[in-house]
Amino acid sequence: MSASLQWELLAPEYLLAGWAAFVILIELFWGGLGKERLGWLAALGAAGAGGLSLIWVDDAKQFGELADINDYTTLFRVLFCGIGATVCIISARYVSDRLLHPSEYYALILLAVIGANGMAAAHELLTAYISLELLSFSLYALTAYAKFDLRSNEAGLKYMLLGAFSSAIFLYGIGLIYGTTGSTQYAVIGDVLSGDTSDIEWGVYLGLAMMIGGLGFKVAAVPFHMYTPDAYEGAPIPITALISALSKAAGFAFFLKLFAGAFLPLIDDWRYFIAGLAVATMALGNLVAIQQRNMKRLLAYSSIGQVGYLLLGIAALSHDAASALVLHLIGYAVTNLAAFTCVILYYNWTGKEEIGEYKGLAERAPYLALCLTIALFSLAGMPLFAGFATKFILFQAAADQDLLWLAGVAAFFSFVSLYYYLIVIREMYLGEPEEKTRFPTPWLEYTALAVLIAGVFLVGLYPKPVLEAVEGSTATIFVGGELESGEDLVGAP
Amino acid sequence: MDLVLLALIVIPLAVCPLFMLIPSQYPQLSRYLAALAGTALLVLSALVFIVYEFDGGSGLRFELQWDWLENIGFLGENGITFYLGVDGVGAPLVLLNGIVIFAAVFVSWNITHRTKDFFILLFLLVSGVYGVFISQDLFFFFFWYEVAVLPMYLLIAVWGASSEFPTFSRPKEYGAMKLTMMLVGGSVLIFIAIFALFVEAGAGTFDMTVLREQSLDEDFQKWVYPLFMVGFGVLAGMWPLHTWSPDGHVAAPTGVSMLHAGVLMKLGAFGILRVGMTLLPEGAEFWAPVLMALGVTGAVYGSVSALAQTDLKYMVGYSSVSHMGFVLMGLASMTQIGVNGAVLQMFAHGAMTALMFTNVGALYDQAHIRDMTQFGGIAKRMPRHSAFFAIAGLSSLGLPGLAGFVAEFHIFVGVFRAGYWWAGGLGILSAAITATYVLRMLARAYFGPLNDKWDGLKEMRLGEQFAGAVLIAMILFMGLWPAPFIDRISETVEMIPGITG
Amino acid sequence: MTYEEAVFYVIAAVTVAGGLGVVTARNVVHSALFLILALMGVAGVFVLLASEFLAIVQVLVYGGAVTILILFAMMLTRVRDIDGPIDGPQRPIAVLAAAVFLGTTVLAVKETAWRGNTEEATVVDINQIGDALFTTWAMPFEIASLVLMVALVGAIVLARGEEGE
Amino acid sequence: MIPIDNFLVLSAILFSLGMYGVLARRNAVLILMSVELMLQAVVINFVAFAVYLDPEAFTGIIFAVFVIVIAAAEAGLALAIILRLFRNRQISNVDEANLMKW
Amino acid sequence: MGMEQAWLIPAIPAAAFAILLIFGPYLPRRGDWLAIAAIGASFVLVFPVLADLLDRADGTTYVAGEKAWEWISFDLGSVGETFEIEIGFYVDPITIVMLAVVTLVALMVQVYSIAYMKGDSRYGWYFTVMSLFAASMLTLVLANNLLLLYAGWEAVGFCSFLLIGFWWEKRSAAEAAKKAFITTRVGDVGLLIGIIMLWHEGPNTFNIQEIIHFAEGGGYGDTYLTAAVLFLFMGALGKSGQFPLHVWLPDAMEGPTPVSALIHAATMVVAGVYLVARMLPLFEVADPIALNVVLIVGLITVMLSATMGLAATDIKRVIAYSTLNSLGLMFVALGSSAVAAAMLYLFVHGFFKALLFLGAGSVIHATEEQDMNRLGGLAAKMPITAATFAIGTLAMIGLVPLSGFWAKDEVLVFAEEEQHVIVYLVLLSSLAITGLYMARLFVRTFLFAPREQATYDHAHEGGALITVPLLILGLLAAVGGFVVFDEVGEALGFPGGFAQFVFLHEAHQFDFQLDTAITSTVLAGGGAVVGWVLWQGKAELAARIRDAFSPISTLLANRYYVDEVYQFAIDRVVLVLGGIIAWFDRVVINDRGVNGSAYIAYFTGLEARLLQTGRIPNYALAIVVGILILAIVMLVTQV
Repeated sequence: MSASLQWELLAPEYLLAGWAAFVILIELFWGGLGKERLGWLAALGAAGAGGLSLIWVDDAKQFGELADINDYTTLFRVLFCGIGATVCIISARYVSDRLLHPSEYYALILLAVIGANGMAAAHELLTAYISLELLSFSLYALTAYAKFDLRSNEAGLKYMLLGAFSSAIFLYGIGLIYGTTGSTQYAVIGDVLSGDTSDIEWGVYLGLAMMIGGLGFKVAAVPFHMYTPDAYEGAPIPITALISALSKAAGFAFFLKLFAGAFLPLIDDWRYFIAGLAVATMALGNLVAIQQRNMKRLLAYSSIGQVGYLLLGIAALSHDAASALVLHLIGYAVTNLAAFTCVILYYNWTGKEEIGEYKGLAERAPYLALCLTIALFSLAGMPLFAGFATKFILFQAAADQDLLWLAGVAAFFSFVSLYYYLIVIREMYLGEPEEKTRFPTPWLEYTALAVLIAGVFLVGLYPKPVLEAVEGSTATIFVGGELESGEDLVGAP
Repeated sequence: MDLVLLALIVIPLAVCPLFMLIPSQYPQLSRYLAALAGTALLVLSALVFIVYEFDGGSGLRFELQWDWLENIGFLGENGITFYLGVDGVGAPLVLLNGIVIFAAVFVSWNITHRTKDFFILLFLLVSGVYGVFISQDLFFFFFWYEVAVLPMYLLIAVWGASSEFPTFSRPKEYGAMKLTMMLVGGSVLIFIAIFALFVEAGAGTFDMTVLREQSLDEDFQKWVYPLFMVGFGVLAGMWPLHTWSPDGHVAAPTGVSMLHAGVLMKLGAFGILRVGMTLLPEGAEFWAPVLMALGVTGAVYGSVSALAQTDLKYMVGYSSVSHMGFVLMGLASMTQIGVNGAVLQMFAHGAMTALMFTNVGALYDQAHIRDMTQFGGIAKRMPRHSAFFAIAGLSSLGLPGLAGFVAEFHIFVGVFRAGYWWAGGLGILSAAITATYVLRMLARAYFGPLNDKWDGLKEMRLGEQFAGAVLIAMILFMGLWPAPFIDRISETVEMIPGITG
Repeated sequence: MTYEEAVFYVIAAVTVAGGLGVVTARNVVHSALFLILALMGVAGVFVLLASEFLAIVQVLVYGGAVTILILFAMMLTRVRDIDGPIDGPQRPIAVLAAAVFLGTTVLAVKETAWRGNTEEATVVDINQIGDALFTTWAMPFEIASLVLMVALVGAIVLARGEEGE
Repeated sequence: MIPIDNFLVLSAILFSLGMYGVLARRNAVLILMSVELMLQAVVINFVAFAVYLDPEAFTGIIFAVFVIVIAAAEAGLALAIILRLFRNRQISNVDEANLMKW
Repeated sequence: MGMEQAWLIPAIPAAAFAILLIFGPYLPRRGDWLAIAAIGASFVLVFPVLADLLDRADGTTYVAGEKAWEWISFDLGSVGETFEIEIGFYVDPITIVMLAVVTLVALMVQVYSIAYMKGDSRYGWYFTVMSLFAASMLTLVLANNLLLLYAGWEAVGFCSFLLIGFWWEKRSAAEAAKKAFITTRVGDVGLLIGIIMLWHEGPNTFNIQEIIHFAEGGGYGDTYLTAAVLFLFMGALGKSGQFPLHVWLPDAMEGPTPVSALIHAATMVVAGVYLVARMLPLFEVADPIALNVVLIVGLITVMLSATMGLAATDIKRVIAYSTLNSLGLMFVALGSSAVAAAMLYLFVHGFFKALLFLGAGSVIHATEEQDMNRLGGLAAKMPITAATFAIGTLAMIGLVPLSGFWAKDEVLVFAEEEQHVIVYLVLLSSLAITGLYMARLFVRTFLFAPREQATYDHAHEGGALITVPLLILGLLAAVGGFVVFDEVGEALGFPGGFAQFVFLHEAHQFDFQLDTAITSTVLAGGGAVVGWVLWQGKAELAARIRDAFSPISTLLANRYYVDEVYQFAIDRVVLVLGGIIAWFDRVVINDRGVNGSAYIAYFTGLEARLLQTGRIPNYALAIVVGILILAIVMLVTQV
């Protein structure tokens, strides 16, 4: 049963882990290295890991019976490493100004990336679960990282306790599935479930419900989202960015792979529950966002809304939907990072994060205001930017699976979302700044921002390459392995 | 020549970064650049209009089709293509857009606050409008449709003007927000309709030339067409979803009002024609009476409300509602004559309403009020301005020899031909009401003894005069010699399924 | 009823009693002690499940580390002096929710026809467990070590006092 | 011989108790303890399934081991955060920690 | 140069207009000479066209000439028809009559205007618009299809708007211009509907002759046709100031007097008559109701205007009422399908009414005063004016042998022969009243002692530019009527005489009946004499009568309160309605509908965010509840 393990397949993770240790040690032994440079160093490591994982492009290997190293993994490895690197870069200034123990901070980010990679790679519940905990733990610690910021502590506490609680529930669900199907391998579970399940359906459904709950918590779907706004608001802003990008992306990578690999046979039983969650999530996220006065909190709710759209992809689970979901996920991650970069830069200068305090930004830092505007418009699904194309494809995919009504609801709420984004834009362009002084130009951050915005435009104007990559990767995750695009799926309507 | 359409989209997009490069302390530079781009666009648009001639089939010319996304998932062979092409309906509207942006640049010459940002957004808007008129792919049609809405909020909210009235007030943010939200809200319906259409057609492509070949189930058409009708109708100022239009126009700066009432509102009607009626002829047939009723309501309602306005800009805004009502009537007649009239009316209204906004803006810049009851006899101080305004007004009340008459006459004939007596009669009546408010306005504000308060008024700026002259030239051209327009339009309209003779 | 069952019921009773105590005791320290009781009970259950190894781990890790940790935490946060009721206003709803959950779960457990030998527990050789842990399950094992590291680092960074505290 | 259901029901009871604790208790430490209780229930589940239904692969036992480890680590990290909060605000009651809401 | 080149007649003034509009300010004398030259050329061109027409006459019927250019044309694919609109010109005798009147009077008036408008700040503009007017009026006359006719129709209306409001600094002028345009516009609604109706059921063309042919072939349904022609008649009502749309014409006197002479007496206002005359075959084919409506409207107008003329004191207004009076008479003629009579009256009316206006203009020019209560005795100072004015007056009253007599006589004959006796009597009575107020006008203005010495002293005869047109028109007004005699007609070269010429259909002789003639003459003359008696000297007699019948006189002085009624309708109904709709639009549709739906979302959010209590136990509860719902629903539905 124990296959010979090819450890080299996990090279990127080892690199990250080693790099994390390296970052900690180098601060110990070479204090002369500035705090900011640490961040860039860590970013370097993450980027390196991302590059390293490109070795396995168009490859389909397995690590034991635990993890796949295939295009799906590679895609997400690159994405996660990219997110990690970006966050490290945009953290640098913030950390050096406002946080203690920078090296551990970066180390934790890198470890979080490992966890995320694991979640995407695993095709087995135990590994996936452990990776998930690794990611979560790092995030718990990082959320509470601003030790003397009361909101940070509180956010940490909420995130931590509720995380533990939900992971307990998740585990119980796993237990039931394991008990009923006798395995934690996605494929095996899939086979069992595609057979006759009438004798075990009680256990299966209960387990399914609890797993949906646990995953819902991870990706912040209503009603498991409650911690999100507080965690976002309390955490140090770069960490907010990390949560919104990394943990959501990882959560969906896991969610998608699990449901495509294991639960697809039962799709007709759970699709409408996911659809219900999606509706609730979109509605609550977008409607409550209208009321927000704090930028981070606004982005928190908006990201909840985005989760609603992403759940469309799960509800309409098919090869197309999966690709559309991942595409939107990528677009969302890039856009959201761009938005947060702007928020961080503004916070670095002014220490302000209320929407009302953004007034006159366009006067003081036109470039920043422009980028934030672009990011927000993209989140609202406006054309020229990523949001439009990805949403269009995602919704169309849902409509293709007889979920036109759901696509309609989603379209409606993405229209509602435009309102609160416009509120922010109004503040930036109409408000009169207190003082006229221009802001300095932090070249490194601005370059990062430029790259992200470029990404937003690329996905918005020519998503073909990205989408093709995604197509290839998502083909591998379905029951019965490789799939031609559009081909009919087990149990799919 | 094949790339001319591409240029129409690319030029306005390309100048945006150029504007960014211009240091903001040289606004004059950006003005010149804007003028340059505007002229280029005008020339190209005119070129398109002149060279265009119908050559059978769906009448598309200057076609250009590039792969964008295909053979992926639900997208089959050329699923989404960047497909440009102009037909006889698009050509006049392209010309119109060229003229209006050209005029708008000169009218906006006196924008001093964040000049370059203004022009960036303005040209973004223009590229969107062009895109809609020349896109033959449903995805990109909608893409550009949204692009055209994108910059509106900032354009109005930053450079607009709030207005106070005794009983109520309309801050510019309100106008801007309402406009943006209503337009995007309308596009939600379009969104849904497109999804449904794509799935139903099952051709795996958004290419409209292919989609129009699919014979879709009639019941399906019946429930999807209203989505297009209402969704585009919002932008076309269809009653009762028109309220964004007066407030939006009032709040917007002159140049934007021109583009917005002049061209943007046409996108809605164009969408109903190009997407709704072309792809879903049976649905259109089924809902034509409703559209007709809404159109007539809008026409009468708009003109009567305009009658009650004392604020010049509101009057013009409501007149737009009324004239777009005519357009919808023409479309709803589903007869070739009526639809021709509708397209003609789009052009005519575009030119004359742009002219009206030019005038109102010129007056407001000096007087800082728009309440016609407070003026009087200013024709003495601003003769040219008054003459321009009078011409615009006369065109809108349908004086033969001016563009408005040709269009409205076709619409009425078409409506009668389709057998909507009541609609035709009410339409002609509302044209008479138009005469009432136009002349009332002229008599109140421009004629009569000069009110000393306005002794200091000066003739409007040369830029504005130039813009006005161009627009008037167009109004006269179409009013006296409509054949070039009609030749282009009618053959294309003839090809549209569901259009009777 | 066989004597194993008798033993089971005794142990189960102890465990449940412990658990009940944990969530109902009016005094925090008492509930901590109840927790120890429950943990011991669970260890007993493991024995009944023929996995003594786990029982040992349980006693060491939990009975040792965790409970001590918790008691320390209580000491440090002086929870004794915390005034106000120990239960939140949500208690009745909590009862209801827990009850409903219990009902559902038990029903599910009863309704499900578990595939396999549901009568006889099979002894798993501890050596196999060791092998599996380091071969088949190597990846989770390594990641778990990282988890521990994260917890360690995080705990230190957060808990350690800084200058001026 | 003891039928598996007994263990499953036991774990269900423990889990529900823990759930009740999380919902009802105010003190962070107590909530943490309740979570531990739930994890215990989970572990019982896993082990029971393993030894009854899946003795060859006994994934459940491995799972149980890891769960215990994770639980311990969790306790550590959580307590650190609780301490930090207490140091800064002299509170360990979770419902007093609501600076951020709405 | 024949009928095919008739399009030059309007084209020349049009060109003049274009030139004046652009280069006017830079031309010597602001280009008045150009305008006059243009209209003169048109006048001259009428004769070759006429000659051509006569040449082509075979025996007693005339071959009409036509010439057309395609303006709009496209195929209606599915039905295989072609939708076509032409710019086409059509010449037949009626056209010629109109052309003659229009060009001649226009020429006279413009010459006259040189003096009258001298020194006006918008001198050049005046001639510009005049040229435009001439062009549009001639287009209207020559149009071969209803659409071109409509175009000219609207254009002349627009010109009259510009010219009535020529002195727009005067509030009253601006208002009058607005009133004129809008009132006529109301009629035009009907006209356009009528045109479209005729096209819709018709031979898919706007060509007048084809439509007539089609109708005579019984192409239209009876009621349909009746409705259509009545709509057409609405247009005529507006333009020709027939009741109830007559209110604008008296106010139109705000314009310069020559304008009143040309537009509001000789040409534009008779366009309605011309239209009905052109379309008369349709009226005849249609249900008799149509013609009766025309007749009755005409009668009402005759009586109203005649009586109102008694009360007016502004000389121009009096003449305006007399114009209404005459127009009414023409419609009566048409109502009894007497085209020839109507056209004859139109022909001569053009001359003597223009004459009257120009005379009045000369008075005003001389005295800057147009209230007859301040004038008087001017005959001594301005003999030529007085003499010509007298001719005009008598022609209007209709005394032998002046032109008015013959024309009016024809109408009477028809009324007697073909219509109910009441019509005849009404007409006769109106003649008496006409005599009264025309006499009053002349007496009060030119005879007896002046009422205001100052104005009197200031008065003087105008220069040749003024007197010559007066004399020419006076001559025509005097002799113009003789064309009724076929001999004269033939002498002038109209085979079969004037009636034959105008009346293309079955040969119809003017018949002269002595009794009618005598009755009418007696009545009219009597009226005039009575008028003389009443208003001679200080006119105490008249005053006494006025006081005796004060209610009637006030009623007349207030023009039967028609304007008040309209004013009320506009202020209290239309504007109020507009206000209501505007309010509805703002408050209901916008604030309730649009903002309301926005607020729904807003408040939902406001409430929903309260779920976010910030307390961990609540959050945990949410999770549990979520899972329980999921689990239970799943189990219930799926198991």
